[in-house]
Amino acid sequence: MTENVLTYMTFFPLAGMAAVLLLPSKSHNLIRWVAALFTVPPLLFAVWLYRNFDPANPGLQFVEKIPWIPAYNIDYFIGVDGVSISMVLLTALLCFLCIFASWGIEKGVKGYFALFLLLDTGMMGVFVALDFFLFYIFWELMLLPMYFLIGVWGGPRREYAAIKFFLYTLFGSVLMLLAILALYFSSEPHTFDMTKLIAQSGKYGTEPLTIWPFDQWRWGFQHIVWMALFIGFAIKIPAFPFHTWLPDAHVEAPTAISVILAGVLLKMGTYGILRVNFPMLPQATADLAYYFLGALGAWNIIYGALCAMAQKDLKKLVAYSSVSHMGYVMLGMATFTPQGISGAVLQMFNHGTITGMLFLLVGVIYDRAHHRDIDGFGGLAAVMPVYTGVTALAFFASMGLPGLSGFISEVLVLLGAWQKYPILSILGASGVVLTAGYFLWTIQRVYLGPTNEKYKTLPEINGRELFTLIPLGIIVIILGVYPHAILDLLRSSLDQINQIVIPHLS
Amino acid sequence: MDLGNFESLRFFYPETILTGTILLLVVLDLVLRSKKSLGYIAIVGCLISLWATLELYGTLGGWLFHRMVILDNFSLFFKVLSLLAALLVIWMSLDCLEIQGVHKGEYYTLLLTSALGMFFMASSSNLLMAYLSLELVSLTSYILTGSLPHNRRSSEAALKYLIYGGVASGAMIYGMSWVFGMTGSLDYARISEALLQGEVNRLGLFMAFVFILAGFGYKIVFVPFHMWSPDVYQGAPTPITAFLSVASNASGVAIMIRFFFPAISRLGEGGNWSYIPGVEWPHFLLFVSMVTMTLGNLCALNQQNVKRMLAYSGIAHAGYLLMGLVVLNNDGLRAMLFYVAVYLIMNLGAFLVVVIVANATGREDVEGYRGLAWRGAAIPAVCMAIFLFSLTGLPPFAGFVGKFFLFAAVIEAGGMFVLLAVVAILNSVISLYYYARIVKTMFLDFPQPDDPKVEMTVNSSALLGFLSCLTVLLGIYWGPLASYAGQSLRFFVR
Amino acid sequence: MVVGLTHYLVVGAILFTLGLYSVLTRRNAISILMGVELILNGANINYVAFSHFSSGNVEGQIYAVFVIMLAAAEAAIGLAIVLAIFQIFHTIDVAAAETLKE
Amino acid sequence: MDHPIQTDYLRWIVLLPLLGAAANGLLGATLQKKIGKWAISLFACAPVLISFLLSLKALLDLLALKPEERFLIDRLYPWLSLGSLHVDVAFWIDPLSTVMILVVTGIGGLIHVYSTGYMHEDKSYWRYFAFLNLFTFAMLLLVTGDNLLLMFVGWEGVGLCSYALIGFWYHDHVNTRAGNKAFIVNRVGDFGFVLGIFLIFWSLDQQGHGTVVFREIEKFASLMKGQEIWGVGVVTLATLFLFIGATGKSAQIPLHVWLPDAMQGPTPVSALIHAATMVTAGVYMVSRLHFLYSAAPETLMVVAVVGMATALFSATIALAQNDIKRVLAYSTVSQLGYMFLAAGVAAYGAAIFHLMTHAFFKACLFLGSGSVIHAMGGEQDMRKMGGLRHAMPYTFWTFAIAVLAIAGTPLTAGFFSKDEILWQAFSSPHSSPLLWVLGVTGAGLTAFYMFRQFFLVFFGECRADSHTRAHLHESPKAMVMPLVLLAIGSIAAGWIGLPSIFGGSRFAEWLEPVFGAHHEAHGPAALEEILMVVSVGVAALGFYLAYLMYYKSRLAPERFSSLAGGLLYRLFYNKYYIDEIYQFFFVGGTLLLARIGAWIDRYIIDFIVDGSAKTTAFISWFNGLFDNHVVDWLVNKIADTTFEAGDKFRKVQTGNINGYLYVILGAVLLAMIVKLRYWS
Amino acid sequence: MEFATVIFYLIAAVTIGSAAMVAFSRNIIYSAFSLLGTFAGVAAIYVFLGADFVAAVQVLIYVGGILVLILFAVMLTHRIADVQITNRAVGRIPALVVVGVFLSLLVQIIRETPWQKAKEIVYAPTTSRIGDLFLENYLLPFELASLVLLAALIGAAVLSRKELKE
Repeated sequence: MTENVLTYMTFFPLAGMAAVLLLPSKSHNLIRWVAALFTVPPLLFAVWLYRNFDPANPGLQFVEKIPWIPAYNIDYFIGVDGVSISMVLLTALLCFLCIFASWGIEKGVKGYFALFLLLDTGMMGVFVALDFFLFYIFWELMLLPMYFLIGVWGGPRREYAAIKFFLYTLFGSVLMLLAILALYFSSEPHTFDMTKLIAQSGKYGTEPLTIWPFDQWRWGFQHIVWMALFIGFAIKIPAFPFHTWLPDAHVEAPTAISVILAGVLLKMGTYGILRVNFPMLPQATADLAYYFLGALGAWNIIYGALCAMAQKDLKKLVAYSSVSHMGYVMLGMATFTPQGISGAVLQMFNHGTITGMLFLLVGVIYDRAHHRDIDGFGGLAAVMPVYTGVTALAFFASMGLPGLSGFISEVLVLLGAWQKYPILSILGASGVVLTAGYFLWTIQRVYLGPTNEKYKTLPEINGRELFTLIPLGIIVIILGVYPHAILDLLRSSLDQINQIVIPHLS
Repeated sequence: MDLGNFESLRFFYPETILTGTILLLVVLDLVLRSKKSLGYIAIVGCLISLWATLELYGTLGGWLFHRMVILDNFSLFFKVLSLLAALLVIWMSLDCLEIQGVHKGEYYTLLLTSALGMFFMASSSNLLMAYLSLELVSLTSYILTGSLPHNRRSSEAALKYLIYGGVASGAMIYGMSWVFGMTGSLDYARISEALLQGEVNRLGLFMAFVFILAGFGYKIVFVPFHMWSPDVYQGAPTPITAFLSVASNASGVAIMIRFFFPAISRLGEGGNWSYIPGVEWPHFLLFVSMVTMTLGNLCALNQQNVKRMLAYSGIAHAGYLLMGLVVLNNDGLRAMLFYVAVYLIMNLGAFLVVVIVANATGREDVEGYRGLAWRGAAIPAVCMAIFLFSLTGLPPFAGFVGKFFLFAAVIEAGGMFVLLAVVAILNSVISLYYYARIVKTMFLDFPQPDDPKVEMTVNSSALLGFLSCLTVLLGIYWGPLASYAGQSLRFFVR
Repeated sequence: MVVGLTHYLVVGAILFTLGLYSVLTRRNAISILMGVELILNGANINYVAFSHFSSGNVEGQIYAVFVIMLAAAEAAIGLAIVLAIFQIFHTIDVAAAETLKE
Repeated sequence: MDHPIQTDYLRWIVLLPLLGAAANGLLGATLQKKIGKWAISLFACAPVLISFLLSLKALLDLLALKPEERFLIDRLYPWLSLGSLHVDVAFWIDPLSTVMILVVTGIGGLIHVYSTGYMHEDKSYWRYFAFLNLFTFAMLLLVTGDNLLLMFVGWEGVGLCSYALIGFWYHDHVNTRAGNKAFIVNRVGDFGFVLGIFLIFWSLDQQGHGTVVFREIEKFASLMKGQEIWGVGVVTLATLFLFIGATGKSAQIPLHVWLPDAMQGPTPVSALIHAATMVTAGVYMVSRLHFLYSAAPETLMVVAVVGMATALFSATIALAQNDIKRVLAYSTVSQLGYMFLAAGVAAYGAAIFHLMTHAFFKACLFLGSGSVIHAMGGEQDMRKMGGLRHAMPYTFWTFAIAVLAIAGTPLTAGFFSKDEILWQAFSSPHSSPLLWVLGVTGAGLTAFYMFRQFFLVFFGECRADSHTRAHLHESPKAMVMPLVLLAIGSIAAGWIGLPSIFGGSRFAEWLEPVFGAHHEAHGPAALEEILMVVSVGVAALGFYLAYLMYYKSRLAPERFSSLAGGLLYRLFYNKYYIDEIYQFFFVGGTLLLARIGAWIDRYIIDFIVDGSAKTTAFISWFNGLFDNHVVDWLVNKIADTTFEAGDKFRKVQTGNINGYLYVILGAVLLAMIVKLRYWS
Repeated sequence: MEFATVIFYLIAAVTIGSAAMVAFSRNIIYSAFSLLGTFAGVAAIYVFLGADFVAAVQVLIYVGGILVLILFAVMLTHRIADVQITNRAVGRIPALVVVGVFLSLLVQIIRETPWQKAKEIVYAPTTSRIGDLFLENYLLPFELASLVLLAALIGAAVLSRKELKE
């Protein structure tokens, strides 16, 4: 039982999908409950993993390895280290909560929950896969349910959003596929095993290539592969020029899917960079991190914040805030300091919980008012005090108020960044001011001021909605007070990754 | 092994059985009233022939019938493939309303004849045999395309196909005549000997090859020999379109590999082939491949007719296939064979859904798929989505693995070929757009009140289930098929 | 000047190109089919000529025989299709004729 | 020094108000409905008062120790421990923070009590106290945190509570806007603060001693000397960064703009947060890090100049204000300026001393004004008050004492502390006589505007409408009591810090372990006396002017306001137009940037993306065209286009099969050409 | 110039001339009849090349079969009563250019190529040799051809049958 726990955790939702498909499509409630039921064991498994994980051991734990396609050295190879276990925990939790956030879905209930559970498996798989091929399969596996979940159950412009998301990510992932193949063929013997690829990381060529029309390019094989992988991941993050799918997808997606999208999917980009680019291509990472992670991350922070400030749609604002906050992750990863990199991963986790809350909250108000126009509200605090309170918690967490989780990760990132790139750190820190600006402005326009007559009778947030929010709120507070609940998991694994790259820094 | 006529018969059961079935069908067509049973007889014939084909594995490879045909794993692979294609298409035809008016006896007979022609395409070792078998397949295809009675599009398509095919094969035999003239022989083995030893006019030889490529290319449907296919695919009865797009394509690949690899190239160290100096056909095919996939995909983008769209997508897939050819090594060929096999499965599946929808609505345009998932046809819609995503090359479907192998082959070859891979990748993204458009119409749009309900017969649902399961299964566990494709690369050369 | 291989080949080539000219320019299906026959004849002359001058055996001639056979088959089918089209549609309005286009 | 004594009760000083806040915040709405407001009051006041008692105990505990060993610590748990960064959640008490916690819990407790009266009618009574308690917690965290990061938590926490309390009556956008302004301006300061933290940590980390704990920074501070970044000394830069934070929190130029607006909150909040405690955090921080500031003379100069400028600048603004609370607000800014002046001349003890006395009299003033506003039914315009001394005797007398104190009347607390500052400004090695001159000028201005207020409010005829006049009344006991206590403090608090000429300051002595020996012998005692007399004289002049203008009405204020064509008056009255300038440049600029960003996103990036999609679509369309039309067109163009209507083979004849065949031929030709050209 | 050469040129001229008629004629009936000349000319060339059997087959199948078919088709699809039976051709000039380039290329290559030389050039009746080969080495193609013809037969029937009545 315990040695296969990761497999069970990953594929339990798939079983749930089968179960949901077998149910009669008319019995909506039964389907909802069954779906909810099947997300519980993964959560329990994740908690069990969390408790049994040995944080002192930097290596992989709970490893399972079964030959899959031996002719190509493809294995069913899964396991977790500190980074992935935090992501697994986040995924399991958000999936569980999002089932409840999806209770209001009335159209095609069966299909929705079936796809949702499939998505769950895909996400889990990405975070536990250690075989590159398996990783890619899971990576792409998420695309399909996501496409349908946005496209079928989304808002008015859902088709555009869904296809945009799909095309963007597919573009990234096929580039990634090329990079994977390039790595596969450069390894000896050819393998997709990430651990083995990492072990030979020194061998991938770095000498400058002569590629027409560049006679002497500064980039070598490693750099090109790094870039291909990076673009694939950057689209998911989403890093600056590749981010425009995100506002559309977020705005059109149903609430729960926005939560998953922001809470888990965005993390895959940064997770991928950490898991693949860093240890496998250390020289390229050392050479390129400043430009493509550090500077771009800082730019993301400011750019996302500025864009958020200009939004009229509450959900779009939250979406752009994600762009901004993921910038911290990128900036943190580029530092190669224990503080920065831990802060980055912690920020991934925190952003997952905080943005999850934000999207859930936007969903609550959207369900009642049927619009999300920031200027169309006003004085909601008097009508829905509890809701406003929770929102304030989430907003303040998102703007990095000390005592809440977002603060810790942002400070760690900026502290780490200062040690390498003080200017970027200053830029990133200035994002803090901008963030406060747009969130406060939003609070003022939506929740404070004279009550809008139209919404005098809006019902207060209900128990089910609170149920989805409170666990996240508690985590946000706990991690603000005791961040080592997550940081302890990460430390040794991140140290190990760092140690691979640092010798290559010039 | 170089056998005469009578000794060869021992290794000739599959063809014999198939021929027997054909003749039996001709006779029974006159006797039996129930035409449906003819279909089942044809299926049984295919199955027996398939069994006989599988029986041949393990025997020594060699020449049969005085060096007319070759028996080796490669030819067996394509025999199995064409039998499967014929079998599935017959299965698909059983409940197809579109071909209600077609004479079933002749229809099945011609289908099987075509399959027989494909047998020879894969195994011929002689220019004459190549020509004959190609023509056999072509002729039956023309007839099948035009078999819809009282149907303008069908007849028009047949006529275009015939003219195009006639010219292409005319060019091909002209090219073959030059090869004959330069080497004095029709036999592949002797041709290759002569070419490698003798002094040849490279320009002449190159032109001959280009002519020959025209004949092969129009079967595989690559640019610039593709122009017939959208018209023909659209006009032909849907099962025949399916058959043409997979089987005819596959056999084109077979005859091409057979001619360009074991016949006139040399296998060097490490599975790398070398072509005859001065005849740089791989260089051309590299560009042809890029242009083909790009053109096919771009043209497919705006199509309103699903069959026509699938035709253009077929062109694009031909482009992908060529990727495996141009790298000139066994990995590429293996990827090609694998891709042909999975393409057969997923493309047939897609056409099957087209048949099902056409049965219910009589429509082939994208609008006819509107809200398919919400009008009682969730299963065909889901299956269609699976096939289309598989065609796009998304995991965990078989099409992904196929593309994976092709990419792998190209990346491994490195250098110039990486450009090809990048082009292919951009094309994958473009292709997603139009495949997803159908998926979008099926799932994201909602049906109008007057859109008819879609129902399936037992036969169709069984076939649909079979194909979609296979598509998923091969996406997850493809090891056996991959190694089968690898083993099928054992050519008999002298 | 002795009549040699080249002469025959040139005749074949001319027939071939005339056939090509036909298929390129003709609008009438039957004429195009005639053009195809010219192409095939051009190729056939090559085969027989090569059979005579190059290989020294009758292989080329056999090839030519087969080409002739298949040409017949193709012509039969082609003309059948032409007739079918004619039979079915001779009253149909031409404005709706271009069906296979997009 | 390295053996701090673990003292477990310290945590309760900090955490008790948090518990109160949690109780009121989570259960308050229910409690208020089910049990009544007294339960809320109990949960709110009791923790603060207990904290105060515990603080006294801490004071006694410290007194029991030898002066150089006076500190206690309470480590809770490791908070962040990554690489060389080790941060504990730990509270520590040394003489400096003892002063602070006593002020915070003491004055804070009084204000809590006062609030039970002041806010009694409010619907969101529980919310008010939840935030007030939370504020107390955050402020205590700020002063007791043993490291910069923990201090920063409190630092931002007080900002949050300030934001929430300024916008407490959120139905009015004016209030919420003031809250936003406060928060965002503070964030700008915080931005500097964090950078300062980073710089210190980085600089020490370079030397192998990365830390943010105060004691350790002090220990290794010498290592930072000589390090440079961007050509500037690290210490200078770090202290400057931190000082940006201080200007934000303590409303110094140029980040002072939020404080006057913050008066939109309930008056006890103004007293507690915007006068007595939170705004002094900057002073506390500079004093806490005195060892760094002292090592950076450039920064000290900046601090002194900014402090002095603020003191004068806001004093001039206060001259022209008519809102009772705004005058006090600018006066607060001005007094904070004095504190920074003190800190800037390295007289940290004087700064803290003034901080403490100021807390008393300014809290008293604010609460008194609250009492007035309460009585006037919410009216804050002084021009509509007058003659209130009869209706509200307690308020009048306590207010009078506080005004005397702030004006620096001898023997009041304000006199001693301000005098200390002025003396230090004159005599400290970092000072100059110019600072003293300006300081004395400011003192005169202070006396003038305070007495102006005093006379306007309490003397003369009552200028309120009859309805208000009829309802004039003294405030309830809960409000008067604290006033009285604070008034007593406004006098008595000064006596613990008597200047050296009166026998030496016990206050300075108390702080000596922290700041080191104070600068005593820089000037002769006689000089000190002379200076003291001068400053008292200037203050008296201010009093006299106000007396003439507003009590005797012998001197028309207009004569002064019309000086220089009224330009000065308009400048003062409009607060030098700083708000407008900020609005235009910073807010407007940021919004403009934001719009530009969004525009870029929507139109440029999406345009590129959509554009490439469109290009692709176009290419595909073009290709489709090519496939079907170009060939066709070529053929058709060349062809005679007249066809017989009855032509039965139109399709076959006009179909593009010829075109298709052209393509084959063309391809073969192309291949040959390429072959001939490149590979022959 | 030898007599045989003269004859060859004569035959070639007839062949090419009538082929040109096929290609260029404006009347489809003329085209169809000119085809007779081409086929006959080609048959004569076969005789020149000593391929008597092929020549016979050419005459039998092409002249006796295909040509008749074509004529029938022409007749059936055109009303004889029509005064003008057109055989429209389009894009003559570009086609001429393309084909001209093509022809020159072909001739160029034909002249330059070192074709295989047979050891000896024999003039002997080929019918029996071909017959033997059909039953020996070329049995399989022979049988396959029969299948092709069967398919063509069935196909022609399928295509020309009017409609299925079930």
